Amino acid sequence: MTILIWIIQLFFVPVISPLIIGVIKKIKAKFQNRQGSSIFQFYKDLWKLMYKDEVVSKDASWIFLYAPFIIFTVTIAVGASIPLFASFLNGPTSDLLVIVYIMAISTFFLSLAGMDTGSAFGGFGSSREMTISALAEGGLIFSLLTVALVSSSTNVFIISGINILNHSQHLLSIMLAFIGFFIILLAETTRFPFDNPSTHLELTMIHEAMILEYSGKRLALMEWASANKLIIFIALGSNLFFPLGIAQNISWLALVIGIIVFLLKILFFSTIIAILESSVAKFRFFRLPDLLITSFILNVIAIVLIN
Amino acid sequence: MNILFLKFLFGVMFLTLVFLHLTKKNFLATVAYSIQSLVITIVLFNSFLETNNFYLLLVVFLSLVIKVIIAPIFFTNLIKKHALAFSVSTYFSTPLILIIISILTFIAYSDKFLPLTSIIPNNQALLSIALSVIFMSLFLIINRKGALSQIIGILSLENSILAFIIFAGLEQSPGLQIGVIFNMFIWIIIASVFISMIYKHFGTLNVTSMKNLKD
Amino acid sequence: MLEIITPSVSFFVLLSIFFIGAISSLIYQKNDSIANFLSSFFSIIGSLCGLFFSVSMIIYGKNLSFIINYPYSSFFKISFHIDLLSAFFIFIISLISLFCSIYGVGYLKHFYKKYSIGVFGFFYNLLIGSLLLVVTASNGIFFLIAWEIMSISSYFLVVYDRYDTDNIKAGFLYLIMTYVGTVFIILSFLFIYKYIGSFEFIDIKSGISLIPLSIKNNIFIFTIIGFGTKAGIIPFHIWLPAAHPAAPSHVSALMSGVMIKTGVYMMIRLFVDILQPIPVWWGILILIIGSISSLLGVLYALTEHDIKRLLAFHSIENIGIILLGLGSALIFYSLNMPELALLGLMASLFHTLNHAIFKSLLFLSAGSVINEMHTRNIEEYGGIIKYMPQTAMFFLIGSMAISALPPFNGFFSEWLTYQALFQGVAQLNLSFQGIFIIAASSLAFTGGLALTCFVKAFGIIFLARPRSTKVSSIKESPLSMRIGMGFLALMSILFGLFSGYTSRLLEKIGKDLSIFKDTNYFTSASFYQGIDIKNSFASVSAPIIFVVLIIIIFAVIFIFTFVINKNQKIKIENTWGCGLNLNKRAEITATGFARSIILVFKGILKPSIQNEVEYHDADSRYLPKSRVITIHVKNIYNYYFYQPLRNIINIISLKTKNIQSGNINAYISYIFISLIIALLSVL
Amino acid sequence: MFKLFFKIFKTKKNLVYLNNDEKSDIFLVGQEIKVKVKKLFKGSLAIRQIDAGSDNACEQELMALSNSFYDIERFGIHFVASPRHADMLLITGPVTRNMAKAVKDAYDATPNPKIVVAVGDDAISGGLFAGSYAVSGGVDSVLPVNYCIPGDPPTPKEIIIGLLKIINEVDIKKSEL
Repeated sequence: MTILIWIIQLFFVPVISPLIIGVIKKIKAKFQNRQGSSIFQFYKDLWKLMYKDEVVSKDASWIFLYAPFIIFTVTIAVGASIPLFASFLNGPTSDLLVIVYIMAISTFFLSLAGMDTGSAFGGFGSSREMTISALAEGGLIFSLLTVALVSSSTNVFIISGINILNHSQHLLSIMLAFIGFFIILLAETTRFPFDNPSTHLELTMIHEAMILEYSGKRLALMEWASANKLIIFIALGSNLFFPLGIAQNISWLALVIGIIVFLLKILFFSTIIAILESSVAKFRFFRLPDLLITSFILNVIAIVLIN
Repeated sequence: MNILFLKFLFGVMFLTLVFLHLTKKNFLATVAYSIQSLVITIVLFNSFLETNNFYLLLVVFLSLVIKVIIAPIFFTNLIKKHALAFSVSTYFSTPLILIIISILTFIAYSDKFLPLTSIIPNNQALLSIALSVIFMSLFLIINRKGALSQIIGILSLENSILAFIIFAGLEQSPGLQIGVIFNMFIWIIIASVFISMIYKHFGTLNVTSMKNLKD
Repeated sequence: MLEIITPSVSFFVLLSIFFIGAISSLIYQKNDSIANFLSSFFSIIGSLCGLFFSVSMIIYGKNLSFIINYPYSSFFKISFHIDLLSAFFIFIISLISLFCSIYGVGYLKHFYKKYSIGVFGFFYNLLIGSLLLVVTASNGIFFLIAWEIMSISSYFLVVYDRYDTDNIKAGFLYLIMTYVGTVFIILSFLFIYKYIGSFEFIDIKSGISLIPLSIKNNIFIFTIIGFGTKAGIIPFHIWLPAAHPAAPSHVSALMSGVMIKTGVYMMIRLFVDILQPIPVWWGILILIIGSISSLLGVLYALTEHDIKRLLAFHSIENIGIILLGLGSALIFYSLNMPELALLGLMASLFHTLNHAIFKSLLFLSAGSVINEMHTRNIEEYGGIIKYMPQTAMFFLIGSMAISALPPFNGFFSEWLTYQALFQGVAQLNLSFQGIFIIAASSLAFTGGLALTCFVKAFGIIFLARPRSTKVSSIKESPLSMRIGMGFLALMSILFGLFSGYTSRLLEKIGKDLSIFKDTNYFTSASFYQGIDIKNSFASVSAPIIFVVLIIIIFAVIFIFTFVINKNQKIKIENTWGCGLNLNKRAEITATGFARSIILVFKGILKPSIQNEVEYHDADSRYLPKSRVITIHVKNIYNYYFYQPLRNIINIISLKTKNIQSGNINAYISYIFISLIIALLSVL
Repeated sequence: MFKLFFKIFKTKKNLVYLNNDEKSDIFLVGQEIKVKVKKLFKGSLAIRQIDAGSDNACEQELMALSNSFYDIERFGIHFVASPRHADMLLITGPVTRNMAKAVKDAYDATPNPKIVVAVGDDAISGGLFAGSYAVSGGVDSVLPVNYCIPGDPPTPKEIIIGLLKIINEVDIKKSEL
């Protein structure tokens, strides 16, 4: 029984993430009064890319070739060790810091791969990506720390198990931490105020610039990994800060409810992101650090407010 | 011998030093120095008579031979060889020298130095004279411009220290004797080498011309 | 079998090996290859014995102290006291010197004709010998002598490559700063001696109550300044980025991996062991120093584009992290929470070991790159991974370990430090919580910035296209250098995997200290080699993470290369540059990479950007031929602290200079006056 | 900002009134394209538009393709940022001598099952600028062109219909293999 649940947990993130990208694109299209592509379009893109040949630049080294696999693995590993719909699949890799630093591996290899082909866009993309992720890491660790301190354990499953919302006196600090976390979510998955995912202007890209050089299967892996990363952050955001409806025990009913509630949460988050992307303009690069520092300060205030 | 005679001897030393301060001629300075070292040998001989310690006799004999005889001869032929007869000049004018000498003796005799001079109560006076003689010889070195008279100043300082030590009750200690003999030799050798070298380099023994020692 | 190793005679055998090595390589100075062979042979054997000695000491948990009493003087006794803490440091010293000596065999070959290898061997073995003495001495004076030997021998190693003038300048700066530090250490020992009357560490420890608190605070300030200069904490760090790059690579690896740890060792020995009932503010000060050094260290590293200076600044950053652990331990102990103090101490010791390993790995691999490229400026590197694949692999492992990425050892020591700081934030009241939050935030930001810095370093050096023609002529580093680096990389993976076991040993070392005699463990070992914090606050297990990552990577590679679209063809083309012909100017440079971070932190770094433009013909300034932009970061320490200090000293010394009037009479009058004054004052 | 959203959702879709058949046959053609794209390109066709020295007329039309009226995204076609990600290269404008190498590079940089389409008369045969010293003639003087969409510039509708014909041709050719 638990093996089945483990399999669902393992494959849940990679299967659902393209759906979310499709949903976000659909909502954005609706905002632009367009019908927009179907929500399963991203699946088709990935499928098509799998069957295309690849063009690799002659300056690239083995890092460029194996980075997509490493990054995709990291997202799968993290996806398997965070609470999605059940909070009893406790594993040793589900410690707060382990998750943050494993995600750091994916950023590390992503920016290395960006620099590897020696094109100006890749270099600048990775430089900006590293700047943002360096500043975002402080806020990320501190926002997760707030929740960890409220539920006095840094294990992500235990946090999602304890229903922290009923500790009413911590409500304010959890809210502050969530706002801080949401800013970091937008920063880490390079969504709107930080970087425009659907831009064609190479100079403004951050995330896209690094995967400009990829084609065929490797490009599919990279796109898929960034979609997984979005799901992971949404899962962390929703299940750690609002852990209602998560299956506490191994009963089919609880699991089904858990999955449905999780899908609703994901839908809710993606609508927020889509609304944000249609209403806010992309910030100038040097205004981003102020945004990240405010998120960090919010988290610090949240921690101080706990006791 | 009795204290009175020793006091007379020390008075002679005191006078030789005063004379050294005042003389203009190097030759007279060397003569004064030999008198002084003669006094010291007599004092040493006197303490030998009291303690008849054989080494003391050796010291007396050596100091007699070197300090009283060889050193002055050596200095005089130095003077002759380099015609240094008149080159004795001082920083301060003579009245000022006398004032300073009196201040120094006053300090030596002041009760501030009582604990030092009354190590051995009965020859307290002797020790205070010796102390004043030390200070005056130090001042002599400072005052003189001529290298030769400075050397004489140093040697007289050494004599006065010797006098002070003897009366501070240390004449028996072997360390004193060896020390005395040893520094005599050293000083004589160094002095001679030093002077000839200076002379070769500067052509004159006048200290003020050695300005480029500074840097 | 281990029993026979532990008695004191084996320690002397260990020391004598190094000294024999030193002297023998001096004797055979004439012939370079014999000298090289001798010096590295003895240092390898010596460090091997050191390893056996320290491992047996730690496993058997025996303390060892013996005194050779020197007849004449009362206070100078050659006395050793090796408890588990010094055995741990002997382990680090011998581990790193083993691999550095193996590396050195190959590295010294390119010094053969230029300098005498015998002299190098002499000072190299002397340095390792004196390092062993420093961590085992238990008499103040004997310790200072060993400290001096260490400083001097490392000075001669720094200025070994003497044809390059700024090495001499760096060595000179290093010498001055070490002696300023030693002055403060001597001052603190004198203060102790004044109140306790003996230099023996054991007597000091027993008679500690004699020292009044105000004096103890002075001692603390002096020791912080003294050992801080050697450890390289922020205000006294200016010698470190100058001296380490000047030394030959395996010496700078030894220096930054091990020698700055002697400062940390003495801080632990003094604050945790000897001066024990200490006020709280000591721990707070160390914590603040730790967070400042770690944050500023990594920021300055980002602005560097000389590879060895970059690594030297990272040593400062990691020393900051070690001090974070130590500071939290001191605070916890003075707020009588001994378990948490043990956790903090364990974290700092583990990070000392890890930093020694991956920092020397980084220095060695950087050294072998410099050995081929003959320049330290990373702007001229690029694309070296295609010419030196294994060195690139080792540098990658080193940089992943230093930026604390999970499967490697750096992560687990930083994880422990985080747990110590989180416990501080969780359990202390508001004022201490604030300090711990500052420390934890500086650690978090340091982690992020270190990652950025090493992406820059690795990317600019090894990836993309060569930026200068020299790159095409380089070849892989010789075998002995690769063995040295390979073992260090293996060590960094092993200590990552067996972090559970090593933290057990570190706990045993911690409990050996007198203050932790009765504390129970705060961390316990979970069955698969993991580390669990008490009441399941947190747990991590290295092998599981490693296994999970490996399995998934192979699964993903298998699925995506063999299952889907097996016969996919890969075409090799040149990089897509929107139609521009991409030459080396299109690649990003180290300055370009770090520019955005520098502008974000311009308040602290105060960058000054100049760009020189060279025109085709000077008068019509329309056609620029080339434009060079250099970002220069003002060294605020020199500018605001050391420069004014130097000016004041100059002014004073100029004034006192005219005492030297060159006139003998004047000098004698000075003697005379001082004699009079002395007599008057005495009687 | 909310006033804007409120306005979007309030207005009826067919504000720009066109005779129904205009909009409907775009929709019909679109559906056919969608079916074919699903069949041939597994549901997603990535287009990289290269401006080989065009007078921006064709660019405007291609831009219009992704506005809310024509909206080719709903048929599974989307524009991408780099030739590496693309299946089809839409080349507009007569290939000037400076751009010849750039277009060649873009062609090499595109992964293999790729289609080259010349859009607009300039691209097909150099159009007005044929024979000038700066122009090296149509795209076929540089690359092997598979298809072309005539028109100076072709209206978005003509481009969509052209795309449909191209895909049909590809389908026929593929079924012959």
